[in-house]
Amino acid sequence: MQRIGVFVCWCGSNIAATVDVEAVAEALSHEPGVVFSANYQYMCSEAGQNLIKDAIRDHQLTGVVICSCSPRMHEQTFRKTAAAAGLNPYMVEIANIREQCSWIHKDKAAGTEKAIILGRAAVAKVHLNAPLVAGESPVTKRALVIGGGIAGIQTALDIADAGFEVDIVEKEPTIGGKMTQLDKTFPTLDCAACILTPKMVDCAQDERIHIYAYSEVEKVEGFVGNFTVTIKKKARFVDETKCTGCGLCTEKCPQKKVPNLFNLGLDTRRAIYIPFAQAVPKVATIDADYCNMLKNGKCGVCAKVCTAGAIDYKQTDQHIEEKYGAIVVATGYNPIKLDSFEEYAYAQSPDVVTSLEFERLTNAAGPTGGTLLRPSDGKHPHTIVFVQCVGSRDTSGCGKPYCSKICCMYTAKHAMLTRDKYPDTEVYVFYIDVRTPGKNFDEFYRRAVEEYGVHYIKGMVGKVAPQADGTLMVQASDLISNEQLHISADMVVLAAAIEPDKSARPLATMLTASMDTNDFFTEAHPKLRPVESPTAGIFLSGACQGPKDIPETVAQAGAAASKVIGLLSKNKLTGNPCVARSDEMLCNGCSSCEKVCPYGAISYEDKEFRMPNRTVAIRRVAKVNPAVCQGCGACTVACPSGAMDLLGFSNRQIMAEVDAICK
Amino acid sequence: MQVNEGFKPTIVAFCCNWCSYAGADLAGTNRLQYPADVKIIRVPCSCRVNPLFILRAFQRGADGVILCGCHPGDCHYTTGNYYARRRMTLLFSMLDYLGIERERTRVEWVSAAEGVKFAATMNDFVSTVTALGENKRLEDLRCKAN
Amino acid sequence: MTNSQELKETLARISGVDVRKCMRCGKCSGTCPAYDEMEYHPHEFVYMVEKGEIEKLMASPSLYKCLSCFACVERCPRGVEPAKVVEAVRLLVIRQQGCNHMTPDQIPALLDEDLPQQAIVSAMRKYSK
Amino acid sequence: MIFSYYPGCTLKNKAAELDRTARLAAERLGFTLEELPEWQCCGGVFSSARDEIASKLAAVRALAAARDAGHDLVTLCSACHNVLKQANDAMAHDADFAMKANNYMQLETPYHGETRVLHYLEVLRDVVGWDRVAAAVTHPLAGQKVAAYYGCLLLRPGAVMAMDNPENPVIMEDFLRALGADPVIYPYRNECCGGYITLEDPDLAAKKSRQVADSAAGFGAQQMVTACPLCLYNIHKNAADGPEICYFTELLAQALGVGGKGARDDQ
Amino acid sequence: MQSQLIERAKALLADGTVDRVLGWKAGEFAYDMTPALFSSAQELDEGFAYDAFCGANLSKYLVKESRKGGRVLAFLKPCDTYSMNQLLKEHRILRENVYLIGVPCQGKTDVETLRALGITSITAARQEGEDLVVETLYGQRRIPLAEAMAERCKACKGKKHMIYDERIGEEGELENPDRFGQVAALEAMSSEERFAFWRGELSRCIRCNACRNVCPACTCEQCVFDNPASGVDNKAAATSFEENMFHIIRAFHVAGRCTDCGECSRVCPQRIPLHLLNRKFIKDINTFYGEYQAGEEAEGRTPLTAYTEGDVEPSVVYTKGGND
Repeated sequence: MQRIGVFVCWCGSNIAATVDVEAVAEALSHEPGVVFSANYQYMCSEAGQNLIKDAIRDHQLTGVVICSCSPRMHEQTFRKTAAAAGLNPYMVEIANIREQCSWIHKDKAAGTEKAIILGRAAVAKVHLNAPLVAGESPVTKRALVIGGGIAGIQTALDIADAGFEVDIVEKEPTIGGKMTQLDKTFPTLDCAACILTPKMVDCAQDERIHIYAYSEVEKVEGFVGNFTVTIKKKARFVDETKCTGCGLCTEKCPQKKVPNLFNLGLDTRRAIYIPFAQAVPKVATIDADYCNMLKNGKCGVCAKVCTAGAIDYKQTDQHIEEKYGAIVVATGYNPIKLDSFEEYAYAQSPDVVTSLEFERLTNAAGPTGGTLLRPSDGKHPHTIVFVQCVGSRDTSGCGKPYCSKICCMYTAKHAMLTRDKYPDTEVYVFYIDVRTPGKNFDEFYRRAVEEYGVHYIKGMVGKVAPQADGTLMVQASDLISNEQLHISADMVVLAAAIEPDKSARPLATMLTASMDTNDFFTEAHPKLRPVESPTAGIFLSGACQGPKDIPETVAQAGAAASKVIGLLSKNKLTGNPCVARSDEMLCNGCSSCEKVCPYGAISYEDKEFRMPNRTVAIRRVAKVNPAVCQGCGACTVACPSGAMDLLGFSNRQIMAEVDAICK
Repeated sequence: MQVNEGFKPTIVAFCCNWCSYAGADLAGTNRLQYPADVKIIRVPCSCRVNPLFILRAFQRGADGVILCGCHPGDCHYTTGNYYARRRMTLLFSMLDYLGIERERTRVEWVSAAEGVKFAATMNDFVSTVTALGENKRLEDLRCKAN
Repeated sequence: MTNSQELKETLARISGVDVRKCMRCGKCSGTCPAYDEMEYHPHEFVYMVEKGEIEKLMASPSLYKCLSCFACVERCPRGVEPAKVVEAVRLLVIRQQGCNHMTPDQIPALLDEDLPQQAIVSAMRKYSK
Repeated sequence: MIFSYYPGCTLKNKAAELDRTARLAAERLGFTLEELPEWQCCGGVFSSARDEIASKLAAVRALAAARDAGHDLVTLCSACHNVLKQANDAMAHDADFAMKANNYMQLETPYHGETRVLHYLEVLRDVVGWDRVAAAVTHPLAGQKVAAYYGCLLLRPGAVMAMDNPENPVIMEDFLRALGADPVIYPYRNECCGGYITLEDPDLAAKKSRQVADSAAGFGAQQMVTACPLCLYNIHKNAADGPEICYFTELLAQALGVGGKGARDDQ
Repeated sequence: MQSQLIERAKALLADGTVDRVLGWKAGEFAYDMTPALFSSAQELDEGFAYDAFCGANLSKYLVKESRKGGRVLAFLKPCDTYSMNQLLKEHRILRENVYLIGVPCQGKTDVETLRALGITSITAARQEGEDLVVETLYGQRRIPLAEAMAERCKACKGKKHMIYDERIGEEGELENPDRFGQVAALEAMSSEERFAFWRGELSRCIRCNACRNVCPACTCEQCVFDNPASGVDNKAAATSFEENMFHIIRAFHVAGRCTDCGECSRVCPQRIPLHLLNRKFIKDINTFYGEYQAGEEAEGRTPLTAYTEGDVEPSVVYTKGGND
C-alpha cells in the first residue's frame, strides 16, 4: 500500500475562488492510502515546495498527488521537488483543478465536487505508479551525413565546427551535388561555384570531416546514439592516396566517346575522368562501362602516363564499418525523366532542353564555354520559350502531384540572364501560377518582367512541333487574351519537376525512417520538428524532405546540424521513462505492435521458456528498445494479449482513473 | 432535442497530451465554460486509448465517452491518431450494431490552439448525452449499486 | 434545385468528369486543333460547367467543332478530360426531342464517292440521338 | 498462329484494299486472320458518355465472340481499334458498365474484358517481330522517304490504347525501317486530320489535313502511310498535291511481293 | 477421398517427410468428428476419417504442434487455409515444421443442422453427387447437400486453397457469396431492436469459452480475460455487461484477422450467432477501408495495423442508415 500525500493549491484565488480547497483536501484525506493532506496558497512557490518536501520526509510518503494547475505547467517542477526529497519523480501525479476545473466553472459546489473527483482519480493512479528510471545509453560522438550536396556539406561543416567528427558518404566521385552544375543562383545572381567550392574545400581540409566519395551506405543497424553503418566504397580503379589530380590521364585516355554526365550528356569525356576542375576529392575515376582495359584488357594508357602510379585496375569494392551517434539524410533530388511529356518533343529535338541542361549551356565551364548556343546547330537562339510546371502539379499519373517550388524562380533567373546577355533574344515564359514566396523573390520575378522585358504568359504549351527549317513551333494558350498562340522559337526550355533521388527509398528502409507517397522523407512533426525524422537519431537536410531552394536547404542543413550537435554533446542519452514494455510471458510474437510502431522501436527474438516437466519451449517475443520508443502507446492497443503496456500510462493506471471518475 | 432536466451525466474525455489536453488547457485559460460533468483523462496519444477503457467507463457508469486527439496529419507521434481513427470507427460502429446508442461515443480532433472548439465540443456532447439520459444498455449493475 | 444545378449533375453523370479537378493551366486550349473555330474553348467548357453556365455552352456552335481527337484528354495534367465534357454537353442538346444536329436525310447531299463509311457512322453518332 | 479478325465496315467497302493487302501479308508472314462470323459495325466512335450502353454493345459482342473462339482479336482500322480497345477497357474496369452491358446482351458467359485486342501493327511488332518482317521482305522500299501518319485514334487515350508513346510513337517508323524505307519524322504525325468533321465543316478538315501533309512534305516525305480510312480520305482529298498517301498494309504487301498498291476505290 | 488421404499420409510418414499427421477421427458418435494426431500407418488405418462431418479447422492446432519438433502433416480445407495464412502472418506457426495438404471440400454438415431437418440417430454420412446420404438407425436419408450444409458453408468463400505444399483434387474457384445479408438486416433495425436482438442472444452465453478456444485467431499465450493482472479478467458472465464486454472485445481483438471461418458459431453450445459480430467488423472494414480478406496472403498489414490519410472519420457511424 502506498503512503500518499495530497497537496491542494489555491493558486491565489485562481482555484480557491471556485473550488473549496479545504473541502477538497479534507475529502481526499479519506481516500485509501492517503496519510497526509494539506492545502496552500501557492504550491509552486518555494514555501509550497518545501511543504511537499517536508511532508515526503516526515510522513515517509511513497506517492504524491498535487491538485493544481495543468501538468503541462508544473509537472516538471513538482517532479524535481519530489526528487529533491528523495522520492522517485514519477511517483508524482497532478490533478488539473485549474484549467480543467476552477477556470471553467462558476458554481463553487460543482467545482469542488469535480476537483475532488479529479483528485481521487490522481490518487487512484498513484496507487499503481511505480518508480521509473529513465534508461541511459552512451552516445558515439560521430555523425554520418548521407549525401554530399550543399545540404550535406553545410550540415557536415556545422557539425565539425562544433568539434565533432563527421563523415560524408557521397555516391558520386566528388561532393558538391546539383549545385556544382548550376550557373548563377537566385535571387542574388551570385555564381554557384564561387560560393560552393570554398565550402567543398573546407570539407576536404577540415580534419574532423572524412569524405567517402564514390561510396554508398549498405547497411544500418542500432539506434539513436549507437548506429553501426556499413559503407561500400566503390572501386574507382584509382588509388585516392596516390592520385594528385593532375588530370594527365583524363587527357590521354583514348576512349573519347563517353557521355559527360556532369554536362548531362551535352558533350563527351574520357573513360577516366575528373567530373570538373574543382572536384573534391580531386581524384580521377575510371568508368568501368567504357574503359577498354577493364572491358577487354586492351589499353593501359592511363597507367602508363600516371607518374604517381595511382592507377589500379585490380581495385575492388571495399566495405567499411563505422559507428555513429547520429545520421543526417541529405540525399537531394533529381529532375524527373520526361518520357511522358513528349508533346514537348524533348526526345525529338536537341533544342528542347531541361532547365538543368540550360544551366550547363550558360555555364562558363559547360559544353559551350558559357555562350548560349543551340545544341542542334551551335547558333544563337533568338526566341526562347520557357515552359513551367512540366510534370509538377500533375495528378494524371505522368508527373508529380506536388509543386516543385524552385522552378518559378530559376526560370525567372534564366529569362532575366538571357535577356541581360542577349538583348536581341525574345523570351517567353508560359506559367500556370508564378509562385514567389521568399525574401526578394517576387521583386526578382518582377524585375524579369519590368526591367528585362520577359514575356510572361498565363497559359500552357500544348505542343512543341520541330519544323523542317529547324525552328520549334510552340502552340500554346494565352488564357488572359483567350487566344491560341503559335510562336516560332529557336529553343524551348522545360522546367522539369524534381523528385527525391532514387537512392532515398532503399535508404529509408535501412534507417526505418518513414517516407511519404512521393518518397520524400517525413519529418517528426511538420511544424515543430521539421528537421528530424520520426526515427530518433535520424535527421533530415535539404530536398530529401521536400522541394526547396538553396537558402532554405542551407538553413535546414544548419538546423539539422544543431540538432545533431545537441545530441552528440550529451555523454549519455536519457530517455523518456514512460515507454512501452512487453511482458514476454504474455507475448504472442504476432508483430501487430511492430507494425504500428512509428519508430521501429520493437524487435523480436526467439526466447526459451521453461515449461512444465522440464521441457523447453522457444517462442518469438517482442522487445522494446527504450532508447528508441517515444511512448505513444499505439502498440499497447494493437496487442491482443495485453502483453504490451506503457509505463506511466499503464492499462491498469488508466482504468483506475476511469473507475475513480465514474464511481 | 429533448432536455432531460435534472439529469447530470458522467462524461469521460480521453485527451491526448500534445493537442487536445493542451486545447482543454487553453479553454480553461480563456475561461470558456462547459459543464463540470466532463472529466478529462490525460493519455499520451489518442492511439493509447484501448477499447477496453471505453467499455470500462460505461461499465462503471459513464453515460458518454469522448476521445480527443490531434487532427489527422498532426499527430505528435506522426501516425497515432490514424490508428485511433480506425479503431474507434470500428468500435463505435460495433457498439451501435449492438444497440448501444451511437451518440454516447464520439471522437473529435482538437488542436492545442482550439480552446474554443474544445469547449464547444464538450457543451454539445454533454447536451447530447443529457438528452439520451442515463446509460442503461451497457453498464454493470453491481457498480450502480454502490 | 435550380435548372443549372440539375444540368451540372446530369453532365457529371454522363461525362464522369469532375470539373473541380481543373487547375486552370489552359493546356487543353494550348493543345486543341480546333481552337480557332471555337467560340468557347476547351478550358472554358470546363470552367463554365463548374460555374453552372451550361445553357450557354448548349447554345454554342462550338459543340460541333470538337474533333474528338482526345489530345486534350491525353495532355491534361490533372486528368480532367475536357473532350468528355464537350461530348456530354453535346449529348445534353441532342438528347432533347428534335435537337439532332444532323439527320440521315441530310447525309446524301454531303456525300462524295470516296467518303468512307466510318465518317458517316461516326458523324451520326456524334450529331444525332 | 490464329487470330480472330474484326475488319469493320469500311474495310468491306471503301477501304477494301486495307483488308486485302493485310490478309495477303498475314498469309506470307505466317499468321491467320479468322474473320469473326457475325460482326457488326463498331459505330466508328466510342462514346465517352458513361450512360451510353447500347451503342457500345456491337464492340462488346465482337470481343466476347473472340473470347469464345479463344483467340486474340486483331483489327486494322484505327477507329475500330480505338472502339474495341476502349470497350474492352470499360468491360474490364468499369463494373457498372460491365454489369449493364452483360445484362443487355444475355451472353452465355458474361464478358469482363478477357480478350486481348491487338492492332495489326502490334501483331507485327510483338508476335511476328520486326526482324522476321524484315527477313520476309523481297522488294525492299530502299531509299523511299515515307512519313507515317498516326492520327489520333490509333494512340489515344494512351493509357487505354497502350500501344506506343502517344506523343512520340515509333511503331510505324520501325515498321517502315523493317520494309527498308526511310521513315520521315514530322511533328504532326499524331495530330488530327479533322476526322468526321469533314462532313459538316469541310474547311476545318481541309485545314487540319493540309497542316499534316505539308509538315510531312516539309521534312521530305514522298509517301505517307496510315492505318485509318478516314485519315486517308481527308489527306487525299485536301492535299492531293502533297505526298501520296496509302495504307501501311499496301506498302507491306508490296515489300513482301504479294501484291502492290492496286485497285483502291478512291484512286 | 478418405482412402486417398490416408495413402498419401502413409507415404509421407514412410519417406520421413513428416513424423505425424493431423487429421480427423470419429469420436463417440459417427458425426462427432474431432481433430486428432496420428503417428503411424496403423493409427491412420484405424482412425483417420474425412467425411461431411469434418468441419473442424485444424490450423490452430499447428500453433502448438509446429513447435514440438519434427514435422507435422496437416490437411486443410479451402477455408482453413485462410486461417493458416493469417497464423503464419502472425508468426504463430513455424512454417518449416508443417507440411500442408489442401483437401477438397463440398461443404460440411453438422449434427445440429441435420437434427433441425429432423434426422437423428446418425451412424454415418457420405456425399453422393449433389446429395448427402445419411445412414441412421432408422434407415437411409438422402438430402440435397445445399440443404444439409452448415450455416457457414452456405456463405462459402470458395473452393480455392490459399496455401499448401501439395493439393489433392482439382483446384477450385473463388466465390463471392453474399455474406452480409444478416448483418445488413440487423443494421436496418432500430437501435432498440438491435439491442433486444443481441440481449436475446448474448444473455444465453454461459462463458464456456468454446468460441475462444476454437477460434484460429484467438491464440494468445494468455487471454486478457484469464489474466488477473490485466485488470479486466472475468471468468463468468455474471452480468449483462460482462456478456457484452467479452464478445465485443473478442470480436475487436480478431477484427481484421478473422477469416470468417465460422468456427465460433459452429461450436457454440448455445447456438449464439457469434459470426455476426465478426462479420460486422469485416463488412465495416470492407466498406470503410476497401475489400480485405484476412488470410488471403501470409504477409502484410491487417486493416487495424494500417491506415490511409483519407480514412473515414468515426462520425460516419452517426450518419449512416438505420431506422432511428
